[in-house]
Amino acid sequence: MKIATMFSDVVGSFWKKPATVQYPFERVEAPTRLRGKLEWDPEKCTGCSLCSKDCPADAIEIITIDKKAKRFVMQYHMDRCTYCAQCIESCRFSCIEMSDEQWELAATSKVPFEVSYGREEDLAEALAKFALADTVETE
Amino acid sequence: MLSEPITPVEDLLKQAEAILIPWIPEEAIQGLDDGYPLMLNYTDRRIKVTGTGFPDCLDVNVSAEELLTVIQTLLDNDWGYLATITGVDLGVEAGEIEVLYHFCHGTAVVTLSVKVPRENPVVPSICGIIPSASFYERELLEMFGVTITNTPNTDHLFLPDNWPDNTYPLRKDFVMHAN
Amino acid sequence: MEAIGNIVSLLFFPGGLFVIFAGLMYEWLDHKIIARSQNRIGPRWFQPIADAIKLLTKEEIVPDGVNPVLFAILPLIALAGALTAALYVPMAGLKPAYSFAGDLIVTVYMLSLLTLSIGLAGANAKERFSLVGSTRALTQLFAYEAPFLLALLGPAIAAGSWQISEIVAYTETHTWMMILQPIGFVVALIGLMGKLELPPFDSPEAETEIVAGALTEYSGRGLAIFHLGKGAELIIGLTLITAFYMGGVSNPVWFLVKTVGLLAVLAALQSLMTRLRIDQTVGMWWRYGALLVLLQWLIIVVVQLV
Amino acid sequence: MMLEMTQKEEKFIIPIGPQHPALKEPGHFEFAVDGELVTDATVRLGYVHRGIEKGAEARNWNQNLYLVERICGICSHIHAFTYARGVERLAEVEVPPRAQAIRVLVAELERIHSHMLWFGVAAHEAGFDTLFMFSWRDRETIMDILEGLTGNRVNYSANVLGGVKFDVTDEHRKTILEAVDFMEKRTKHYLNVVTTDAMFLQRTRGIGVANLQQAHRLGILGPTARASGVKRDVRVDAPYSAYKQFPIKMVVETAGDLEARFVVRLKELFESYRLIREILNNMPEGDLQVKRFPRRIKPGEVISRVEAPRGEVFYYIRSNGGEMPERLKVRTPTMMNMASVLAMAVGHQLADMPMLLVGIDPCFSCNDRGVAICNSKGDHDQWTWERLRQHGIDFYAEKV
Repeated sequence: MKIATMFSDVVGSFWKKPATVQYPFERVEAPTRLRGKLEWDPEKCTGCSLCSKDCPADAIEIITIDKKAKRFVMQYHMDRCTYCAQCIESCRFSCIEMSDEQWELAATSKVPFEVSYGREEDLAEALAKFALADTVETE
Repeated sequence: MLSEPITPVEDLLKQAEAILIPWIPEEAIQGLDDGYPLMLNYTDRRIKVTGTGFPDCLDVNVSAEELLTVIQTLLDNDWGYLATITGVDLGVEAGEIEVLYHFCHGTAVVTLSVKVPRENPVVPSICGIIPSASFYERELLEMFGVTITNTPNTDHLFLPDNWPDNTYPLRKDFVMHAN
Repeated sequence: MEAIGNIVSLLFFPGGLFVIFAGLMYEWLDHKIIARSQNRIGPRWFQPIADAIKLLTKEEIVPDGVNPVLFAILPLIALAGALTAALYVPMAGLKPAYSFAGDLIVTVYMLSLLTLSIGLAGANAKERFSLVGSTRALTQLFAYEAPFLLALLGPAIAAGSWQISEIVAYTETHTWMMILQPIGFVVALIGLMGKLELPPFDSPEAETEIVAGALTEYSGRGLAIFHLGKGAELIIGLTLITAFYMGGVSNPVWFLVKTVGLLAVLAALQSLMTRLRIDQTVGMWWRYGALLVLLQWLIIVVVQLV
Repeated sequence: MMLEMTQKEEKFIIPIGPQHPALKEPGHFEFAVDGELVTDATVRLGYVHRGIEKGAEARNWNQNLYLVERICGICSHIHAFTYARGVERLAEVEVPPRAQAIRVLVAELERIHSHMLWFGVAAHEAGFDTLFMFSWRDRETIMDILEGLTGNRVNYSANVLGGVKFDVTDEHRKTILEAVDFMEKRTKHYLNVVTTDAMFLQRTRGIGVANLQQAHRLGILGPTARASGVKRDVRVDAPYSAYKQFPIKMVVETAGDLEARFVVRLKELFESYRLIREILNNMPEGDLQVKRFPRRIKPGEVISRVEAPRGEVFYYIRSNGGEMPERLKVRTPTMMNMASVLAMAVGHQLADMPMLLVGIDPCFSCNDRGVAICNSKGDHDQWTWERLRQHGIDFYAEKV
């Protein structure tokens, strides 16, 4: 039976750097394997839609413009994404990647969370056909 | 503290079979060299090797009336502990609800399966033998609507108090709407 | 002229604004030291002020079933008690604004008004956590009050006066009382922790059991005023103990150094202890606290007779 | 006021939860007290019931892996592990040994972070915030490792059906070994604190005792049961996955009080450290995943049992040959341990209640799994997002 068993920790920590950081002013770097915002490469895609089928959160839509010409547009609902990376596993042609830099994803409206990927001309066509969200990000 | 050596799963299952022998149909045991039913490929549903034939499971079909006796026999012989009670709705066509009582002992699992009609599902409460089964029985009651005779507590466990009567979410005819 | 002087001493210094502001600063220091001893950064200096301002601007909700007059007036009584007490102590190392024979007793009881008000505020509410909290606060009050008062009377006996200014004049010119009366010092210090409901004596407001104890129903202004009162009590308690036991407070610099040093000790004690249950707190005070103080008194009496 | 209440209701009931500082997750407890003494206790669960068991019947095998991962926010890997193991057995797929080892490695890292988290919370409930802060600071080293290894701090999504997603590189191996050394040193220190600190022992020793007989009767599981002398640990009784090659020792205490629960969990950490070192030093070579995992699984049923940080997790999975499971039953350890709290509470001080509650390491999300949103009119459809949104808009429009 002792008292003050944490004494050495308490005294010692005055000489140590604090374990906490003041977040918005000071950032801890994210690891390289971090799963952030999804990125899609339209060049390799064959339109098999396995990513969309296996997505547990219904976050991916593959819109076919011309199947023979391999013209597809991906609509990515970032607000639904759970960042589980199953789409990367399901994709047999490795057209999906997840950024390790874009992870501070917060906004006051839902608009920035509707992301469309694709070649420029495909996007324009898809926009005309399916009335996609207003903000469109191009590759 | 060193752990004791693991009893081989065959031995555990043989013990279970020895205990449960009155409930295993004779045709299942006949024609076996060592009287070890697991070696047989069953077509009889009264005793079955689980689906793909995992060598660590023994399933025995019992009737609702026999259930308490079987469980008492298992416990009297000190075989395992109740892991959980699972309800499975076999669908409107089959018209049955299967209630599974899983007992674990080391690597082996014995499952007692009770099939009750969907219209009037009734099983006896096992709380008299295993008091901790009360939570499982409450869950079974609210999710499948299986009437459990003599269970000490029939209050809702998970569902809200204002949940409509006669609506059992885990039955197959309870449809969830997708977005 | 005298009227103006009175108003200044009541509203600004040493009562009123100064005590409130200093109390908030000491509270920040307390939080900061604890944070650093737990290897955290801790709050920035304006945090307690920001908290107080936020609470003061918030809408105050008066719950159903309470006596609204009592609900509104109790925080004021608590703060008024603490601010009145500030008038009789050598705040910031300067002479007390008012002084009369026996003002030590009045000061100590002014300080108890805070706990009494908190207890009443809890009993006034219908809420269960408040009721349990107020029961505990009052139980604890009866436990530490006697030993704490007796511990403060130790130096008074040595000085032969019950007037704070005279005791301080005595302690300034003699050896530090904490060396002459170590038991009294320890009891007074722990008594102050009990009075301020700091860990390990925070069971009246143990958040993991009874949310915020007696003050659960308070929000906005009432809570802010109670909070300010506690800050004021912290600084008054520190001043009294440094003045009595640590060789007096002859000027503002010494005052600052000694009180901050004492606060650091308090913070270290807080961070090393586990919260006691209320039965353990009461048992400890009556079994050890009271007995130790009586022992100290016995020693004082024997020494003085010899 | 107080007299009035006690006369009217006879019992003075202290409600704890659904929102209460002692509970980090929602659950509702009612303690009837006489002064400070608890005379009766009841519990109401289901506040985080999300319909996962039903939801699993409408998702395919792959999607369910991430659904079950979200059963619990702390032991997420364990649920995915149990599910994946069950489905792989059902599909008769052999997982490569390296993948098995990595799964167990992550599971043990998760056990460390879960036990440290519990340790901090328990210290906080006892009112010892310094211990809380330090144990959580040390827990961060494990969180950082998990983040570096898998990419996420929680919900690592390390598993896929038929293997794991990532490899453990030499660099990871080095950082993990360093962190494990540091943690071992710290754990020794904490074990010393909880077994010798007089102030802390006042709150733990002899409090909430459940002896062996009671433990059996109440069906307690996991470390809580092992603190009462129940020798039951799935990792030892029925070694699964890589635990066959890397066996583990069971930690059992007999006192059955809160102190024993602290000691069991902390001693288990030493076993985890040893196992992690062993795995890292003898990592089997090979693939990380099987080439192809079937999308449809032939009919059958399987039972999968895994030892989570809180006790045995039990999965019953039934397939009807389709892309989706026919039935997925999850039994989490908290469910059984919850009943033990109620039994242990009676006769203790109110101040001990948070400690007792936390002593079993409750996980309400694990416990409540669930169903659909309902309204009182008897309309039991699940609300769509649209409907929910419209409801919100109408609600506020009415208010203004």
